[in-house]
Formats: sequence, C-alpha cells, structure tokens
Amino acid sequence: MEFPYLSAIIFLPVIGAIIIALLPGANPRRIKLTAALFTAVSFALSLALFAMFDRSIDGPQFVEQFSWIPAFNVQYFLGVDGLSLPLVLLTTFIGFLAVLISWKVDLRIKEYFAWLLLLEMGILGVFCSLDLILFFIFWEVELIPMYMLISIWGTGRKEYSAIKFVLYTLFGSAFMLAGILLLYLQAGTFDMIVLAGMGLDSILSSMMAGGIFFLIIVAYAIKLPIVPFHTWLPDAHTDAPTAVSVVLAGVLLKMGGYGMIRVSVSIFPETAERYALLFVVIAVIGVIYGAALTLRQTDLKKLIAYSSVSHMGFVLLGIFALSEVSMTGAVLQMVSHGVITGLLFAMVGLVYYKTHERSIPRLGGLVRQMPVIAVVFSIAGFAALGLPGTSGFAAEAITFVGSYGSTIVSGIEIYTILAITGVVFSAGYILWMLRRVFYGPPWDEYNGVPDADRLEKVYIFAFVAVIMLIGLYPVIFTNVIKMGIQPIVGMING
Amino acid sequence: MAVGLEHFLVLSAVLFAIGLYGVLAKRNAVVILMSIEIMLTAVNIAMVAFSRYGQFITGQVFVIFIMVVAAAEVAVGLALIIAIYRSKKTVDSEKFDLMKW
Amino acid sequence: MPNIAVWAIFLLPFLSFLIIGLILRPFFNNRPMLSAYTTIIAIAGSLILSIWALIAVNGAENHVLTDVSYQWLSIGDLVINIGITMDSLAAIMVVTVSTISLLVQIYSIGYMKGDGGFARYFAFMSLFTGSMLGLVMANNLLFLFLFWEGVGLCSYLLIGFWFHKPSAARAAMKAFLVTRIGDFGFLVAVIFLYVKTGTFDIGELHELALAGVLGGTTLTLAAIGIFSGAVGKSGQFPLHTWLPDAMEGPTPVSALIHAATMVTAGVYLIARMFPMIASSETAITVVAIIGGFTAIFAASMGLVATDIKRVLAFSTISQLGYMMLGMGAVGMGYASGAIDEHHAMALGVAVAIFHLFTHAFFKALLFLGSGSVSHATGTFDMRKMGGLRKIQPWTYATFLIGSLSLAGIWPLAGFWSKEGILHEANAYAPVLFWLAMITVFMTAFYMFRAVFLTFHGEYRGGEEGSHGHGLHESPKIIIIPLVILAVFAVIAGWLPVGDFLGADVHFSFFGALTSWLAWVSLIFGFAGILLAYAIYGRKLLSAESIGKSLGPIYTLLIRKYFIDELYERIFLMRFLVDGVFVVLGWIDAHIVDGAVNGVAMVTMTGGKVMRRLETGQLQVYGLAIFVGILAIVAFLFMFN
Amino acid sequence: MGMDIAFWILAVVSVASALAVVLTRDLFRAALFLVLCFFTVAGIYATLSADFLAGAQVLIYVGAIGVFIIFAIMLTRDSRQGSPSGRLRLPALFIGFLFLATMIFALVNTDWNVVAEVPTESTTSAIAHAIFSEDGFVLAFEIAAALMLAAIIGAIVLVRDK
Repeated sequence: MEFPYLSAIIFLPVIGAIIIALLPGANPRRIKLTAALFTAVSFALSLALFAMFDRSIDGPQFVEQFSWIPAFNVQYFLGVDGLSLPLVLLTTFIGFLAVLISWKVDLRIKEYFAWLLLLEMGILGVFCSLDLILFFIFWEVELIPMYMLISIWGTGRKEYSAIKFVLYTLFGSAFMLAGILLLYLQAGTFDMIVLAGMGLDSILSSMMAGGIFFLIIVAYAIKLPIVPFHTWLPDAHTDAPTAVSVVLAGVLLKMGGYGMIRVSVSIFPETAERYALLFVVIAVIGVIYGAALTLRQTDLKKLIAYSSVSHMGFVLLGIFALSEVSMTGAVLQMVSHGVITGLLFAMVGLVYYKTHERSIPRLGGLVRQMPVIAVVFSIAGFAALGLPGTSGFAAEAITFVGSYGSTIVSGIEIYTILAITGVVFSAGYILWMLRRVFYGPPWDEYNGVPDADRLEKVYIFAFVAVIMLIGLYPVIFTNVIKMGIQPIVGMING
Repeated sequence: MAVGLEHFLVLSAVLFAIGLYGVLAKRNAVVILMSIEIMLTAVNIAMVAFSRYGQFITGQVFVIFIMVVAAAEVAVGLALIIAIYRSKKTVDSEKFDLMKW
Repeated sequence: MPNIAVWAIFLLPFLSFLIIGLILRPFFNNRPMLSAYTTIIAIAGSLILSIWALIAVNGAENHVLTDVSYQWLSIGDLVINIGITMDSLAAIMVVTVSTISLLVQIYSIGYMKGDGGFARYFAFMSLFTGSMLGLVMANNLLFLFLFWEGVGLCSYLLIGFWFHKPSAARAAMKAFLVTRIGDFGFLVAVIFLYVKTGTFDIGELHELALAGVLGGTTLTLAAIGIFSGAVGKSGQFPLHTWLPDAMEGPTPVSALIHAATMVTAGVYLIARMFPMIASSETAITVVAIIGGFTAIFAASMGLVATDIKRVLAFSTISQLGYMMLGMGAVGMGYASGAIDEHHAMALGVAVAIFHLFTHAFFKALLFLGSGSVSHATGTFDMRKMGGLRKIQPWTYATFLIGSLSLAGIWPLAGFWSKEGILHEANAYAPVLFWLAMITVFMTAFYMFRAVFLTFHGEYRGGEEGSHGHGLHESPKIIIIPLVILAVFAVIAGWLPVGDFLGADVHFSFFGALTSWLAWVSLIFGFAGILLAYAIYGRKLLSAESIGKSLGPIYTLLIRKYFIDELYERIFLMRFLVDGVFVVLGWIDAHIVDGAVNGVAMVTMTGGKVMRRLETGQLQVYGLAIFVGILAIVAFLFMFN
Repeated sequence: MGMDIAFWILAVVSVASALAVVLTRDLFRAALFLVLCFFTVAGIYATLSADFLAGAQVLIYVGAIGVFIIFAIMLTRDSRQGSPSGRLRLPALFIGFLFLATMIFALVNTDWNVVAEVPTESTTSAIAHAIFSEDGFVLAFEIAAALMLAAIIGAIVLVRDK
C-alpha cells in the first residue's frame, strides 16, 4: 500500500495539537516551534503532493478508502483531484503562516496553538473527504476550534460574533445534514464519486432533486457567504484574532465554494443548470452590494471583511456560469482571494498590533513610520483590486471571460458586465483606505511605531511571492484545476 | 338496579377525582400526601372490582403490591416532608419552587 | 536574435526596476546614484535597440519585423497568449518613448537631487517606461491590458510620489480611479470581443473587422468600449478631470506622463485599433466628436489657469483631442467612402501618430522647462513669477521654442503635424474643423500668456521661504536635456514619420505656405500670440478688467466648468456616499442583519416566556400532566 | 340485596369522608376522615368478597398509614395553619371534574366482559396460590419486601438528625 499522504497531511496538525497539549510546562517558545514544525511538515507534504499529482488523468488521486460504518455504507474515503488539491495546498500554506502570524500571541498559548492546529485539521478534512458523512463530520469539527479562538482570543464583541458564527453555520449544516440523509435514502450511498456518476437528476423527480439540491446548498451559501447570508462574516472577521481572520478569510470561506462545486454541482448538474439564473443574479447583487457596503466602512478589518463578500460574488458567478473556463476561474479566484485577503488581514493585524488602532479616521501618514508594511499592504491592495500581474487579475479575468462566454443563462453578458463594475468599486475602497491610512503627513502620535520585524517580513513576503507567482504564471494552478473541472462540465454538457 | 361492576368503577373514579383535586389544590404537603393515598385506594377499588367480576385473582395480588408500595411511599414521603420542614420551616407547597433552576 | 532584441526593448527597464527594487534599494540605499545610473543605462539600451528596430522595420517585409506569440494559459477553449509585434507603428512609438524617457531620466538626476525617495523614484520611472514600451509592442489585447494597467499603476505611484502631501495622495487616487472607470469599458470590450470572435489577437481582429465578419452592433459596442479606455487614459472629456490634478507629482513625471508614457497610451490604443474602430461609423464619429470637443473644451480652461503646469496639462488634453479628431476625421472619411481602405488605414494612424510624435518633444520640453523655472522660484504659480528671461536665458529660449512649436508656427514641429490634422478635419468633418481652428487661436494665446507672465515683466517674488538665495539658471544636467528637446521641437516635423507609417501627410517645406489652410491657421496662431502680448506683455488691456467684464464665464472656466464638483461633490459625495451607501448600510444593518438578530431575539424572547411556565411548583406540573392526559384522551376520542 | 344496601351506605360514606379530607381546614380532622375513608373502603372490599384484602386494608392503611400521618402532622408545626387551599383551587376543580366526567363517560360506554356468577368462598388461599405457586409472583414479592426495607432505611436516613 502507498504511503497515506492525505491522512498524514490531515492528521499531522492533530498530532501537533496533542503534543502541545501534553507538553509539560508552558514554555511559549517550545509550543510555537512545535506548532510551526507540524504545520510546516504538513505544508511540505502537500507541496510534494502537488508536484507528484498526475496532471493527465481524471478522478481522485492518492485515494485512501476503507469501510468505516458498514451498516450504513459509510466509508473513510480520502482523495484529491484537481479541484481540491489547490485548496489543500492553500490550507496548509496558510495554516503554516497562521502559526507564524500568531507568534506574538501571549494569552493561554498552549490552548491557542492546539485549537489553531485542530482548526487546520478540520478544514483539510473537508477538502480531502470523498464520503459525505466524513465530509460532514469535518465540516462540523472545524466549528469548535473556531468558536474557541474567536470567543477567547478575539477583540470587541467577541462572544457575540463567535456565537453568531457558530449558530449561523450550524443552521446551514442542519439543512445540509437533512439533504445528505435524504440523498442517502434515495441513492443508498454516501460516496461522492459514485453519487456524481449516477446521474441523479434524471433518476429522481425534479421536485426531489431540487429539494436536496437546495437543502445542501444552504450550508454552502452561508459559508461562502452569499448575500443575504453574509452578516456573520463581518462580525466574525472583525472580532477574531489576526491569525484566525487570516484562516477564516483565507480558507474557511472556500469550503463553501468547494462544497458548491464538489457536492451541489457535481451531483446535480442539471438541477444546478436549472437554477443557475437565480445564483448568477445573487452573485451580481453580492458583488455590487458588498462593494457598496465596503465603501462606507471605517474599520480596517470590517472593510476587508466586506470586500470578501464582494469578491466571493465573483466565485459564485464563476461557479454558476457552469462553463469550464468560468469554474476554473472561480477556483483560481478562491485560491487567489485566500492568499490576498489572508495577506490583507495579516497586514491589518500588524498595523493594529503596532498602533493599537483599527479605525481608519484615526490612522494616517503611516508610510513614514512603517514603510515595509505600507509597501506590502499596497501590493496586497492592488492585488485585491485586480491589477494585472497579480493573482487577483488572473483569477478575475478568467472568471469574467468564462462567465461572459457561458451559454447556460440567457443574458449572462449583462450580469457579467455588472459584476465587472465591482472592479471599479474595489479600486475605490482599496485606494481610499490606503490613502487614509498610509499617505498624507506623518502623525506625531505614531512616531516611534516600529516597522515589521524579521519574522513578520518572512511571512508577508511569502504571501507576496505567491500572489505574484499566481499572477504571472497562473498555469501552475489552472493546469491542475481544470483537471478537476472538466469531468463536471462534461456532465453538464453531456 | 342491582349493584354491578360499573358502580364500583364509578365509585373508584369519584374517589380518584377527589384525590386529584386534593393533590392539585391543597397547600399543605401532608394533605397532598393524604390525597395521594386516596387516589391509590381508588385504584385499588377498581382492581378489586375487576378481580371480582372478571374472575381472575391477579387483580388482588396487584392490590397487595400497591399497598406495599403505598406504605413505602408514605414512609419516604413523610420523611421527606419532615426533612423539608426542618430546613425550610414550612410544609406549604407553594413556597417550594425547588424544581425551578 | 531579432526576437530577443525586441523583447529586450521593454524587458530592460523592467530588469532595472527589479535590480533597484530588490538589490539597490534594500542594500545600497546610501548610494542612490546607482539607481539613477541603472535606470539610465537600461533606458539607453532600450533606445539603442529601438532605433535599431526602427531601421530594421523599415527594411523588413511589410514593415513587420517580429510578430510572435507564446501560449500563456489554456483552459478549455480559452487560450491566452502573450506576444509582441514590431511593426512601423510600434517602432515609432518605442523610439519616441525611450527618447523622451531617457532625456527625462537625465533631467531627473538634477531635478530630484537630494530627495529622500531618489531610488524609489527611479525604480518607478523604470517600471513606467517599461510598461509603456510593453504596451506599444503587445500584439494581443489582454497582454496589452496588462501593461495598460501597469502604466496606470506607475502613474498612481508617481503622481503620489510625495505621498506626505495630502493633495498628492488625493490626486494619485483620483488618477487611478478615473482611468479605472475607462478601463472598465476597455476590459468589457476585450472580453466581449473575445467571446464573439474567439481571439485576443489584434491583427486577427482587424482582419475580421475589415472583412466585415465582425460588424454591426457588436463592432460598434466593442469599439466604443475600447475607446472608453482611451478616454480614461488620454484624459478626454468626460474623464479628463484627473489630468490637471496629476500635476502633484514631480515635474519630470508630469513630462513623462504627458509626453510619452501615460496619456499617449490612449491615442496609441485607438491608432493600434484604428482599422477595427474605423470599421464602425458610429464609433469613429464618436471618436471625432469627443476629440474635437475635448480640444476646445480643455483649451478654454487653459486660458485662465494660473499654475503653469496646469496650463500645460490643459494643453495636453487639448492636443490629445486633436489627435483623436485627426483619426476620427479620417475614419469618417473612410466611412463615407471618400478614402479607400488601404489609404485610410495608414492615413488615420499617420496623422495622429505624427502629432503624437512632435507633441511628445515639445510637451516634454515645456514641462521640463517649467520644472527648471520652479527649480529657481520654488513655485508653479505664474502670478509669482516674471522677468525670468534674463536670469534663465537657456530656459527661456527653449521654452519659447516649445511654445512656438505648440502654437503651430511655421516651420517648427507643431506646425506640420497640426496641419495634417486640420487638413483631414477640413476635408471630412468641417464643423469640428472650425472648433479646431478656434482651438489654434486659444492655444497660441494661453501659451504666450504663460511665456509673458513667466519670463517677461518684473519678478514677483516666488514662493516665500522656498529658496532663500537668489535666482539662478538651472544646472547643466537640467539644461542639456532641454536643449536636446528644443532641437527636436524644431526638427521633429521634418522627419518622414508619415511616410514611414505608410501615408503622405507632409507638405513640402515652403509648399505648405501655398495652401490657404496654412495661412488661416497661422493667422489664428499669430492672433493668439498678439492678444497675449497685448494683455500680458504690454499690458494694453488689463487682464483683471477683462476677467471682470466676463465674470460668469471666467468663473465657469476657472472652476473647470464645475465638472469636478459635479462628479465629486454631487455624484460621489451626495448621491453615493450620503445617499446610496447610507441606504444600503441601513438595509444591511437593520434588514439583512436585523432578520438574523431578529430570529435570535424571537428565540430568546420565546425562551423567556416559556421559562415563566416553569414555576418550579409541583402542583402546577401535576396540573399540566393531567391537562396533557385530557388532551390525549380528547385526541383519541376525536380521531377514533 | 343486603349487599346492595351495604354498598350504597359504604360508598356514600367513603365519598363524603374523602371530600371531608380535602375540604376541611383542620388538619387533624382531615387525618381522621382519612382513616374513616380507609375503613369504608375495607368494607367495600368485603362487599366484593375480597376478605383478605379487607383485612390487609384495615391493618396497613388504617393502622400503619393512619398513624404515620398523624405523627407527621404532629411533627410539622404548620398544622396550626390548617389546610388551606392554594391558588390552583379552581383549575384543579375544573380539571378534576373534567377528568371524572371523562372517566365515567369511558367506563359507562365500555362493554365489560362480566362473569355473572359470584363466588363466595374466601380468596385468601387463592391469593397465596397466585403469589407462592410455581410460576407465581414470588420474585415480585421478594422485591416488594426489599423495597419496603429500602423505604424504611431511607425514611430513617431522611429524618435522622444531622
């Protein structure tokens, strides 16, 4: 048998968490190094996986499949294909950097890092599971660390935000569970690959297929989030500690988009096609509505949080345009947004850590005091507004071209054009924010505020490198992603 | 008309209802306990009547068991009342809300 | 080999940017001159290669030296290439851009001496030049868009170079945002064209358009979309508002933006796409009208501006309008069938690019001259200057040459290229021609107004406390580029640019003076100069009294037709920020999130109410048990 | 016929005394009425030819439980306050009547499978057979004994002074 790469990637952080919990004493350095080590190994393994991935065959690779609960035909079934592999890589990358970003946490360090590693495990599990029950378990497991991390180490109305996040997500999960069970009763299996191959659209009545489709997609709609299910996001992002915001924006939201493609669209391609118009319209509303709300935020973190709502609209548009190009673009947009927004939150965290201020009107002229932070923040900002040469543009351009050319929904040209206006808006809020925070005459009260130190430079430049890499040569990812998308699109057209 | 099964059953029901009223309406815990005994007795009457008119002896056996339980219940119940009285200095049921968290 | 050399034209400045950004700035920050030398060497390399390319193109078959594409990305049926072409248009552009840029860099060594951001400045300038060179060589629209945005980014960075000045930060943001609105149209058009035709390649698009495969509404919409990108970049009405504000950047940056790298990108784009755009009569008419209108519109605002750089900025907008008008007029001629296809395609590009070419030299000259003036006086406000003729003779002489050239006086460069445009406009768009004629008069007037205010009369003090010591001529490193540019400002019009681009737009040296058109425009030009002389040179007429007698018009002009107010105050602040966004914010907080919190509140209130039922009293529970029993019994009775 | 008369008298007395238990305000009298009620019930058992149970009723209810209750009344000083009704008097009355009506309605409308002939011999030996024979209720009987023991110990633990 092959080495179980995926299990190793998923459960290394857990082992790390256990070791941290069992470490005698509370030597912060040892705890942090342990956390860094385990996440780094996990990241290295997923890089290796990315290199070894066979880019010429369809279907999942590195499969691990065992029967788990035979009575209900539940399996321990892991595997990655072109769709999930980039997201796994993104998760381990951000997971590792999140540890570095958390280096200056000084409250209850042991628990903090243990929860952080468990969080990574949950997310990785979601991306690797090919069995719906396993998928659901990982989906839920991720909530507990998130709740703890926000409510204990957060700022502001942290309890409110944490409980709102958990309840909102559970609300969606309940529907998803109902959908999954209904699916099982109809189809007799939880195996996603089998389900996707069954052509359930034509087997089931359209009422039943639509019912299951909507039950399941509610969870993803909340997670992604799509308007109007987005209000947990600004609260949770704003009140979470920096590293958790990074993970939240960087990978957690992508679970929603991933689920939509992997479960909703793969299993019910025709139903998805039938309701594509609805989702496309919601996507466009999300883009513009999110951007308009972003423009009036005065809290740095909130601003970036709302910009995520807008950017996730592009993902939704790409997914439900249901063409190969648009869906590839949507996945690339997820990866790209993960890195860009991760970096933005990390930068906000740095600004906040150094100035103890997050309100835009009370910041100004910081470029003199923190030039490196200002430069990297600007790069991240330009990536977010889709400047060519950064990952933001590559992803958005592919999404737009794909959506515009899609034939699934009539009038999608107009919707795409409306979505593109989001790009103008994003330039507005990003530049406005940069100008208010960094430019203008330096303020005396921030004299002596330090710039990024060496560790901080390491992780922010790691982010920048990835952003530029994807921007200049997206083929690295698109070649993999399209392998995952092609079979799904094949079902829609076939 | 001749006295039959229904008569005993109606008597049982009447006694049961009276006991029920006492359980629900009285404030003194001891009286509540007494009312419970009336209800148990009412049940016993029904049992015995069925036993008599149905020609099976099991009903009477059950009555014996009910009596045992009733005796045990009274013993424990009264002990509880006394214990509560010691700590609360009252046996007024409206002053107990121990079942509220 | 030729391929590598052509690629190197735009990659050299990028390399310079990377060297400065990654090596020199972090590790050799104490030796800023290294950055300047790196940049200058890189751009000089580009210039040499450009000139080589120009010569090579001239000798090449079909005037195309290179046209290569490499696949960058392929998903399903989407294939995105990166590729460059080196044809006559690109060759002219690369030569212009690298020449101007090189001179500006040399000038900058003197002008930026001692500035804290010296290395950063040259890094951005390299990137700026590299992006523009890439833009003019790109052979497909998406690749072009990459550089297009790169140019926008650099202009943002350089306009906001002195970021500690709030006005600079603001102007930078405005420049980026306003051009972004145009770029939106451009991007949509690019995607639209791709979806309709399956290609981003410019050459293929032209073939499709000329063959009539691509036509009708599709073509018109796409052409107008592309033109909107050009409107943004080239500061045409109605997206012109960013350009005057962009003067907040260092003066050499303004020179570069106005002469070579930024605003000309718009004109270049239309020239590059000319066969396609001209195939749509509606689109090309729009180009002509916007161009003609912008020309006179911007010139009118230039009449009253008091900041010398703003005068030049309005003049740039106005001159770019000319270029658009030139192309538009030829396109209208083609559309009406007056010119055959082959000639029209070459002619439209030729008139516009010829003017772009000459304009690049004298406009760079004028900006750098104004920088030299400010180097001495510390201000750009013409009301505080005066009498600099004697103190800065070199600057004065070169500035005068530039002004005459801009005013279109025979036989300087500006005359020839302007004649070309006026000639076409007269032939195919007579109404716009007369607007352009009036613009000639205005141009001459405002330029000489600037000359007289700045260099004649008495010195009026400069900026207080800026340069405490006496006035002086600028150092050699500043003067030498001025002189070189002045030479070009004279002779650039004699160069056979039009022939090179395949159309004869030249008149013989004296033969030009035989046409009535030339005389009319010369008379208009001289009239402008004379009026300026009368008012500002001899003070025969008082500027104030004229201003007063034309009160409302004066106000209208000085406030730039209130368009900034309309956009920013009314549309942006009142309508969007105070209106739409507040409403949306309220909806989000109270309705969308309110629904969420409402559900939570209903649950909690419900819980509180239900909790009241749990009195903790035994008898109440007992009662409830029996109520329940009765309910069950009732249920059984009812349904059995 | 004599049985019928006995039944009517016993029934009326038992209902009246039960009512007295729940209605009188004097705690001690209530206890005495309870004892009276138990006595009449023993009589009812007798009319039902359950002579053994009638005896047990007198011993257990009248003797043991009656004494217990009177002790309890004396040990809790609240007896002075008497036995007032609580807030739930009217709802309890309503529910009680409704319940009674339901039960009577149900049992009157049920067709009971009545065996007409009345056996007259003593039931004592029959009960003994039922409990102690091969497949009788021996186990339950033993458990009942254990329950009694547990109840007694429990009661002692509860009332013991700390």
